[in-house]
This record gives sequence, C-alpha cells and structure tokens, in this order.
Amino acid sequence: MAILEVNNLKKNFGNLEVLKGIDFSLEKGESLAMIGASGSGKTTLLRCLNFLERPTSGQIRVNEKVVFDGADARTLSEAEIRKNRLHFGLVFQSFNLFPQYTVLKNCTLAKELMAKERPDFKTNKKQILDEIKTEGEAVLASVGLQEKMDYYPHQLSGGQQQRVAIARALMLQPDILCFDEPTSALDPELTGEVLKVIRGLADKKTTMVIVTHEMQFARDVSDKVLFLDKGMVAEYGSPEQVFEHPKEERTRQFLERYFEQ
Amino acid sequence: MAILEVNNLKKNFGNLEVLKGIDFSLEKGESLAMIGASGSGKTTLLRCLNFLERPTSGQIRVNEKVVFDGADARTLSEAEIRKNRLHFGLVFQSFNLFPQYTVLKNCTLAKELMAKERPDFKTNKKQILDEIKTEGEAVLASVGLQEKMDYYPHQLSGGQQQRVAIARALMLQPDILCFDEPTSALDPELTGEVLKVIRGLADKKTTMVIVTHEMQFARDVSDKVLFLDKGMVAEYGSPEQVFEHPKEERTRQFLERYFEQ
Amino acid sequence: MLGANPIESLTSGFLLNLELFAVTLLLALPLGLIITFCSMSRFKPLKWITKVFIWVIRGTPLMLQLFVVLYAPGLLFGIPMSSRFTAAVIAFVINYAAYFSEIYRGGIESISVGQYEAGKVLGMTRSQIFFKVVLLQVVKRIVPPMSNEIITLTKDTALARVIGIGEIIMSAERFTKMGLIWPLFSTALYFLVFVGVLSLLFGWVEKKMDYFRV
Amino acid sequence: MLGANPIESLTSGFLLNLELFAVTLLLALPLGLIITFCSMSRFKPLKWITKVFIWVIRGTPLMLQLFVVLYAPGLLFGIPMSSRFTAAVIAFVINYAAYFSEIYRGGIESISVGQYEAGKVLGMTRSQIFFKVVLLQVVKRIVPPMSNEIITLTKDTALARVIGIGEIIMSAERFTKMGLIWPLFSTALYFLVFVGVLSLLFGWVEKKMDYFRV
Amino acid sequence: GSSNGSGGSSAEGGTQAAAESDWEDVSAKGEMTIGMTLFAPMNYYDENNNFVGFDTELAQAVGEKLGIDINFVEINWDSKEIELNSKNIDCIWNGMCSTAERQETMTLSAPYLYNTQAMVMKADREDEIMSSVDGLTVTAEKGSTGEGKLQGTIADDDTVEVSAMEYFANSNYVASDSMAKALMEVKAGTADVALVDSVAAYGMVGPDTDYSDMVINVDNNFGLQEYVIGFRKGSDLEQHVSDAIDELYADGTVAQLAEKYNLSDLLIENDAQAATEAPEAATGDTAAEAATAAAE
Ligand SMILES: Nc1ncnc2c1ncn2[C@@H]1O[C@H](COP(=O)(O)OP(=O)(O)OP(=O)(O)O)[C@@H](O)[C@H]1O
Ligand SMILES: Nc1ncnc2c1ncn2[C@@H]1O[C@H](COP(=O)(O)OP(=O)(O)OP(=O)(O)O)[C@@H](O)[C@H]1O
Ligand SMILES: [Mg+2]
Ligand SMILES: [Mg+2]
Repeated sequence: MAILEVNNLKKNFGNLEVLKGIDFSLEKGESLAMIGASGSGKTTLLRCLNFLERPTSGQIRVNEKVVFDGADARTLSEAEIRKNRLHFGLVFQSFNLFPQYTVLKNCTLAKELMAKERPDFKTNKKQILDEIKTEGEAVLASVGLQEKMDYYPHQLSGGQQQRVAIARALMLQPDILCFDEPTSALDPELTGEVLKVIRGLADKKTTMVIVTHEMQFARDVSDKVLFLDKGMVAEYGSPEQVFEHPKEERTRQFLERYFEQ
Repeated sequence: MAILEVNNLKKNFGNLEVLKGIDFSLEKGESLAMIGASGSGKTTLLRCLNFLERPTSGQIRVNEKVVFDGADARTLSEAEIRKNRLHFGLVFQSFNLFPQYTVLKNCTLAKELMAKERPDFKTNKKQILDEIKTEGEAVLASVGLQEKMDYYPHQLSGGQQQRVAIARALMLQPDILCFDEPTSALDPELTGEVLKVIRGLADKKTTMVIVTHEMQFARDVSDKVLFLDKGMVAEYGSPEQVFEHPKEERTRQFLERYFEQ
Repeated sequence: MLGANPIESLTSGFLLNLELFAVTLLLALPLGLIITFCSMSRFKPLKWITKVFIWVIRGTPLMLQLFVVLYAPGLLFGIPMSSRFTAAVIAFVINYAAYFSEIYRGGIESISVGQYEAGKVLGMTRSQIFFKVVLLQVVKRIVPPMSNEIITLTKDTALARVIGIGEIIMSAERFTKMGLIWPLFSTALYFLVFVGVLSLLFGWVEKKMDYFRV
Repeated sequence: MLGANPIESLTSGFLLNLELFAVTLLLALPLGLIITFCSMSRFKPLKWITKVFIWVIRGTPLMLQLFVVLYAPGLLFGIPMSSRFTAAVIAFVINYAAYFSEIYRGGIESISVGQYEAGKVLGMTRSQIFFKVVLLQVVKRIVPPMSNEIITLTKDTALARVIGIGEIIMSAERFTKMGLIWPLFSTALYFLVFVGVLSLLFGWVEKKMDYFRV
Repeated sequence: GSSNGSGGSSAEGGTQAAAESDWEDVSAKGEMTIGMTLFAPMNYYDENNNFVGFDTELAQAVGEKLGIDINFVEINWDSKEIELNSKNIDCIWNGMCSTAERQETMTLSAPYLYNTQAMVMKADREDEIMSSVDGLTVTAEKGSTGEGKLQGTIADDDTVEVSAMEYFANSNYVASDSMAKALMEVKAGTADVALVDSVAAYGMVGPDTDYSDMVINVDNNFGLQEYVIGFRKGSDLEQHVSDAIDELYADGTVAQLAEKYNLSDLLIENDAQAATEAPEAATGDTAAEAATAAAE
C-alpha cells in the first residue's frame, strides 16, 4: 500500500513550467532520494508536497486519502491545508530554527500550541506540557543532542542546528519526512553527523523524501531514487538501477559530473 | 632547492598557543595539501605566510631569502611586509572579490596600481595599461572565464567567483599560491570546476599550499600532505604515506571520519 | 521681580516635555503598527493612500504640522481645538506614527521568509506565526532605529513651544525676559540627562535581547 | 518688504532655507568624516572626547544649539557673532556633522575585514585599499541613511527662524500678521516639492549603484 | 465687516466668525480666553508665584462684571492673529499697541495705556551709541511696533518727534524672535541696540537681573503708541468688554490698578473724558517722561 501517491502534479510560475506532470509513489517505510541538476524543480516539488506552493494541477494522496486535488476546492482551503500539511514534515536547507527559543522549545513549541486547542488543556495543563517536554527531550536524544537542550540555535554548529531541525520535524510524527539538501549549508566536516542521523531514521523505517547532492549518501541510504530533469521524472528506480544502469543518457551525463573528481 | 622554508613558526593569540612551532619546506613546483581538524591552526598558518597575522616567533624563507624573522626588526616593518607579501598569493574561502569592479578589473586593479609607481608610467600609460589588460584576459582565459570578463562578481556563481579570485591571485605571479578551503563556501555541484582549475595549476607545476577538506582531491593533486593537529605538524609526507600508512594514531582517526560515509 | 524659583519652573516645564513624550509614545507606537499594516496591505488603494500620507508627513516640518493641527479646525470649520496640549499630542502622534511605521515595516520585511515557512510546515496559524515566531525577532531588529527615533522625539518636544505649550525652553525664556539668562542654557542639562537615561535603557534592552541572534 | 507678493516673499524665504541647506551639506559632509576618523582613532583620549562631543550634540535640541552658537560667544567672551547666518551655519554644521559621522562609522564598520585583507595580499597600500576598494562600498551602504538625514535637514532649516533668519516660515508669518493666513500653510508645498526632488535624486543614486552588491 | 482684504480661507473664517456672535459663545461657555505672553508689568508671576499684572487684574475685573471666567493662555506672539481667527483665543490682551495694520485685521478696543519705544543698550556704550547709531546693528522683536517703526511699516504720526526710520537709516536691522531675545542680542553683542516697548523694557532690565549692565534710554521720542485689546474682526465681544471697562473706569478700579502697577502717568482716561483730556496727555514729552517715572 502506497503511503504517498503523486499524480500528474504540475506547477507553473507565471509562464515558466517548473513541474510538468510528476508521477511517483512511495511505500510506507521507504526512503526516496531525489536528485537532479540545479533548477530541475526538486525544491519546488518538495514545497508542493508541504503546501508551501500551491500546485497548478494534479493530485497528492497520503494513505489513500486525497490531501490535495487541483480540481477539488475543498482541499484548497486555508484550514484544510493547515490540517493536511501535518502529514508532511520538512527540514530546510537553511534550518530555519527559531532563534529566540532554546533547542528544546524549538522542538516543543508547535506541539504546545496545538495542545492549547485541546478541550482538556486548561485542566491538565501541567501534565500535558510535561509530557510534551519529555517527548522533546526524547527526540533530541535520538539525534544526539540531549546535552544541548537549553542552548540557543546560534550557540550550535551548523550540523547541530540541522539535527535540531530534524528533531523539530520529528516531534509532530509526520507520515512523510522531507529533506531539502539538508547538508548543503554545512561545512564538509559537519555533514557526516547529519547524514548519520538521517541514515538512522532510514534504518528505523521512517518514510522520507530526501533531495540531496551527496550521491554516495543517496545511493547508500535510499530505497528508491528519482532523477528529476527539467521538471520531469527522467528516471525512477532502485539505487542500483539508477546509479549503475541508468536507462537515460542525461542521467549518465549528470552522474558523471559527480563522480569524475 | 626549497622555495619555501618555515622554521619553528609560532603564533599565540593572547594566551592561546595556536601554532606551536611549525617546520616544513616545499620544493619549487610542488603542491602541498594541508589537512587537519577544525581549529587546528591551518588558516592561521596560511595567514602568517601571507603576513595577515604576525607570527610570534620563527622564520619564513622564500628562495633562501628570509622574508620573515621574528628576531629581525627589519622584516617586521610595514614597507618590508608589503614587499615580501608579494611572494605569496592567497585565495580566500569567501572569495573576497571587490564587488564594485568587473571581473577583469578585479584581476588588473592591483597591477595597475603598482604600475602607477613605475617611473615610465606617465609616458607609456596607455601601453602599460593595455599590457596589463591583455595579461588579465589571458589569466581569465586560463581559468575558463574569458566570457565573463565584463560581469560583476554578484552576477557569477560561487564557483565562477572563486575562479576569478584564483585568476586575481595569479596576476601577480606569486612564488607560492595559497588556498584556504577554496570550495567550502560552494554548492557541491560547483566545487568541481574550482578543483579542476587548481588541478590544472598543479599540472603546470605551480607551487601551492592548499588547505582543504576534500580528502579525495588532496590525495589526487598534492605532492606533499601536511596533517596539522593542535598547532603542530603531526604527519608530513607523500599522499600515499599519509593516507595509506599514517604513522600516527590521530591521523588515522581523523581520516576515518571522512571516509566512513 | 523674579517669580518662581527657576529650577522649579524649568523642572515643571520639563515635566510637560515628558508628558508630551510619554503620551506620544503611548499612542504613536500602536498607531504606527496600524499604518504599517495599511502600507503593506494587499488592497492597493489603501496601500497607496497610506504611502502618500507617510510621504506628506515625512516631507513637511513638524512645526508646520503643529500649526495645522492647532489652527485648521478653527479656521476651516469654526470648531477650535479644545486644548493646545491635545493639538500638540495629535501632531506629534501623527508625525511619529508615520516614522515608526516605516521602521516597523523595515523590521517586518527583514524577517526571512524561511521563518514563516518553518512555522507553516509545523502547522501554526498565521497569528501564531506572527506572535510566537516573528514578533520578538522584529522587536530585536527595530530596537536600534527606534531608539534613535525616540531620542529625536525627546528633543522634538521642545518644538511644542511654537503653539504655546509652556515646555522647558518656553519656561526658560520667561526668565530671559526677566533678565536671567542661565536658565535658557541650562535646559540642555535636562535633555542630556534624559537622553542619557534613555540611551542606557535602550542599551539594556538591546543587551537583554542579545541572548539570541537574528 | 510688506506689500510684496506672498509667493515672491515665500520663495525668497525658501531660498534662505536652501542656502542654509547647501552650505550645511557642503561643510558637514567632510567634517563628519573627520569626526568619524577621530571617533575610530586608536588614540584613546581623542576617541573618548569625540564620543562625548557626539553624545552632547545628539542629546540636545538643535534649537538650543542655535541659541548657544549665536549668543554664547558674546555672553562669555565678549566677542559677538558677526552674522546670524554664520551662527546658523555653524550650529547646523556641527549638529549634522555629528550625525553624519555616526552614519559614516556604521558604513565603514560594515565592510568585511576580508575586503581589507584581499587588498593587503594584493600588495595595496592602506590608502589604496581605502580609496580604491572600500570607499565606494561604504558610499553604497550609507546612501539610504544619509538620504533620511539630509531630508531631515531640509525640514530642520525652518528652525533657523528662532535666531531670526528670515526663512520661509518666518516670511509667511509676516503675512499672517496682515491677516493673510494661506501663505503659512502653503510653505508645506515648498518643503514637499523639495523633499520630493531629493527623494528622486537619492533613488537615482541608489539605482546608479545597484550595478554591484555589497 | 471684512474689510481686511485677506483672501482664501482666512476670509471665510473671518466672515464666519463675524456672522456668529462671539458674545453668545463666550457667555454660553461662561469663559473668555485671552491670548497673552508673560511680561511685567502687564501679565506675570510675582514673588509668590501668583499670576498678576495690570492687564491680568483688569481682565479679571472685567470677567467679574460680565459674570464670566477669564482663561489666560500663553501664546506664541507670532501667531496671535491666527490664534484669533482660528478661535483658539477670544481676544489678545497683552499690552498690544494699536497699529494701522491691526485696525485692519482686528476689532480693537478703546486705548487704555500709552506706550513709547525705548532704546536699550549696554550702559558703558550709552554715550557712544546715543551720539550716533550709524553703522551699528539695531534689533527689535519681529512683528513688534519697534520693527514697524524701524522699517517704516508703521507710519509716523503727529506724536513723533524723532522718526525711527530716519534715525536708524544708516544702521543694520536684524529681527529677533522675541523681546527677550532682542535684549539677549544686545547682551551678547550680536546687536548694539534694541528698540523695544518701554513699558516692557522696564520690566526686564533692572539691577537684580543679568541685564543690570544695560540701560534704557528714552531721550528720543519715537512717538506715542496706545495699548488696546484686540478682538476678531467684527466681534461683538468688544462692545461688552468695553462697556465693562467703562464701568471700571467709573468706579475707580482702573485708576487703582494703574496706581498699583506704577502706570498712572500712562493711563488713558476713558472715552467721555478722553475726548477732552487725551490730546493734552498725548504730547510726546510728558508721556515719555511719564513712562520713565512709572517704572522707577
Ligand atoms: N517562486 C518562484 N517564482 C518563480 N520561479 C521560481 C520560483 N521558485 C522557483 N522558481 C524556478 O523554478 C525552477 C526550479 O527551481 P527549484 O528551486 O525547484 O530547483 P531545484 O531543483 O531545487 O534547484 P537547486 O538544486 O538549485 O536547489 C527554477 O528555474 C527557478 O528559477
Ligand atoms: N584572531 C584570533 N584571535 C584569537 N583566536 C584566534 C584568532 N584566529 C584564530 N584563533 C583561534 O586559533 C585556533 C586555530 O584557528 P584556525 O582558524 O587557524 O583553525 P583552522 O584549522 O583553520 O580551522 P577550520 O578548519 O575551522 O578553518 C582556533 O582555536 C581559533 O579559535
Ligand atoms: Mg533546491
Ligand atoms: Mg580555517
């Protein structure tokens, strides 16, 4: 059963067709590596999944449920979008941590705000907040940052910041966790620790979509590889297929550039 | 004959001993890759060579000529420093191109300013400037940027900007060209073009000192590898020696982190 | 011949400056925010009207604005201003709200879109994003320009004398008329001390917010 | 002078504002740079004296500074100011030079040390680095705050009336005395037009320097 | 009647003001607002910080007669006409001289005090300055009678013995922001001599002040002015105030106040008597001497 199905997804910016009909699906527990040249539309696709851009047309299904349908006005409303967005988590290239909150608060803030809407919040306030805090500590521990809980983002290295961003996304237990070049803003020395965390998530069968330029990593960690070229899925398959036996000439050319050094 | 000899070079920042007595020498036409953990003093060493920091003690010799001697007041004067600095070229991590000048002007500016001090500048002005311009065009062509000559830095990609910075440094024909992590501020996709240029320089037997985190590249391109650990030369030798048969345990540990992914 | 003690008189004059200062701040700070929202509105006519309004206010001397507020109601509609302090407050509030609004706008526009998007993907509402994520970052950014502007306000309160508010310089001039010159020049001390206190205060606020970086 | 056409009279008054504006700019722009260098000096006493000077100037109303410059020489030393326009110019130049110096300092301090170092490793002298590398980048950075300050100067020239410079608002008040009220309010137009022209000018300068990014 | 020839909105304002009854407004509010600036002996604070002065007490007495409160507001003297027209004040009552211009733009009360113009200068330069003012700098408050006389915008009448415009023909003129600033100019040396209201000057220059090194010279009779109360053009308030003042003349209150503030010699008798007595009192010499005497 596919946890995520994307059908004929299109996105235009004005006259520029960026996504020209994307189709793919992902099984629960799988991780998908998305690769492709700069400008091929990888970020745009992730942003569409997270409702940061509204696709021009097409469908997105999560667990067989339509969360976006270009033809269905209901899935386009502000409130629906806010709800459906929670199926996805997104880790940004530039972390986008909240600078004024501690590492722990960065992780718990969203959940606390949601808890406030629960009817029993007033009565069980302390207990609920404590639970969220414990949860936050646990998730920070899972990315190896329990000791940095009370630090502020600017006091951490880039790699640590990115791990906080991952913990923050995990807190809401999204069905699909998306990464947009999670290590490209990091010093080479610091990428290792982030990739290790992502690999750990893959081992725990977290469903993920990872945009990355780290080909070696993509190959090692992913169950599926999607090569995006000029807004279209040029190649889709297992890492072996795509990296060893690409069907398309353009995939070969693209990969050559990375492995030539 | 060693083109560069560094003897017992020390550098303190206040109480912090950053370089604790560095010794190494480099033959003409060799390229030296300097590796080491963050904070080990690589940048500080390069900055000392380029007189951006004044070493606390020690000696630097270029072509058997003392260009810096912690015990000799003469080599410490402003004017001497300005002269001796020209033995070295430096390519910064963050490029530091001059934003208000075109690519060509970035390359020619320093040479033009020097030419103004020549006694025959007034009479041969046009000819001298034309020569410098031709030279600039040639050096830009050598880094593959003849077509971007009239662009401004912000109109270029990071990789192109770094190549301009290399061209700018080459213009003054330094005896030793230094690089401080020339690709660490670049998108992974763009590092290739810069590394290719540096490899080209190595092939042309340019004497270079390259600080880098790209281990694969360090191995391929360098004639000597220097592993700096806590301000001391921990390992120094050919790439094969250092990468395949490190003598020190700490070198092994350091290298492991890079090759584990 | 000399009436009240000059020090007392200057001090009570300066209390008027301070009153005008405080009331102006109290009203212009929120009004400025409203103007900011209007000037950033997606409804074009509102946006343009607000921009023109800001341009006119910033393009004319506050002194003239004081005259207009005090005299125009009586001249045009025959309904005189009830109190000249009210008139001063209105002119100052409008003037400073316009300046504040531009500072707010700069602050809001300087917050990276990534902060909004991070809030969105975490399922926050627009108001949660504004109040929980963006606001404090904006405050941190606008503290330096706001302190400049507020220090300017301190000194501008002296302008209220042109519509006969008996503020400190006007008080001092009463003594000048009676042949006592030093009070006029000593008003500088009042301003210096108050500006000094404000500077310390803003320095403290900036420091308070140094625990995070934007 | 009375009986003159109000428009003529206002215009000739505004010419005084413009004259004060121009002379102030001409002198305060370079003086501000000197003050900047003093305030960034490595010689501590000079640095601190400059900082205190800037603090006093920025902490007191320009109106008072006008009084001090005009009257203090005569009151304290028995050497009266020769001309009140000179007095106005001195007060304005000192005041604005202090403000400009802080803007310059901000601009200079915002240039990354990498620019200086790049110049150094290319063998440039300190002055070459300043004039050939840094200066234009500083100029680009300070254009926005300088335009604000210069626009404020336009309006501040109206303050010169407190020491009897017959600038536009003072000219207008002569008509008010004759029962003609509109000239006073129409002075706003002169300011608006001039500020408008300045804004266009600064917009053009900013655009001119858009070809590069700092 | 708007014979003031002003254009635009001010004309409308004037017409409007005249059309309605100021008196009705004032009596309805139970309050009359008087615009003034502080100066002795007309409106000022005494040692005990009580608000006193000839004009102050006279206005309060008028208020009592009319059964209304008197509200004094300190205004910017430059803006007095606009203050009137915009109805922020109901009258100007502050030792204001009657001039042709003000007769045009305001409705004026009958005159109640004489005033002269005095030259104020440093004591140690009195001889030099009084011998010739050529090449010297003279200052006056902008918009004041002194300025009007110096610039010729206030025509010389038959009370004038020395034409200020001719006397200062070879001097430089500078306007001061206020009368206080005019004296400050002399003190600071930025002007050599100030031409100011003698009544006000005696209130400012004296032994206990920073101006103790300055003297008031009234040797030249630059003419006699009359202090009046100014109302909005066409205002019916003037009639009511004037009636009340007549009563106060009749019951001796005015004379008492003049006595109290040392202004008896400058007092103008009220209409009925003035018709016969004023011309006599109005000879320059006596008035100028009276002014001197009054202040000493
Ligand atoms: N908001 C936008 N408005 C207009 N065009 C846009 C917008 N966002 C992206 N584009 C364009 O869409 C195309 C795809 O951009 P996208 O960022 O998705 O590429 P990408 O594959 O993520 O590239 P990279 O590897 O450089 O991140 C590009 O041509 C880009 O210029
Ligand atoms: N100007 C300075 N003042 C004080 N300490 C400094 C200064 N510059 C560098 N240091 C310190 O010197 C040590 C070495 O720094 P350096 O930048 O040379 O390391 P590096 O090997 O280049 O590290 P990286 O790989 O992170 O660039 C660090 O501990 C650093 O904090
Ligand atoms: Mg992208
Ligand atoms: Mg370094």
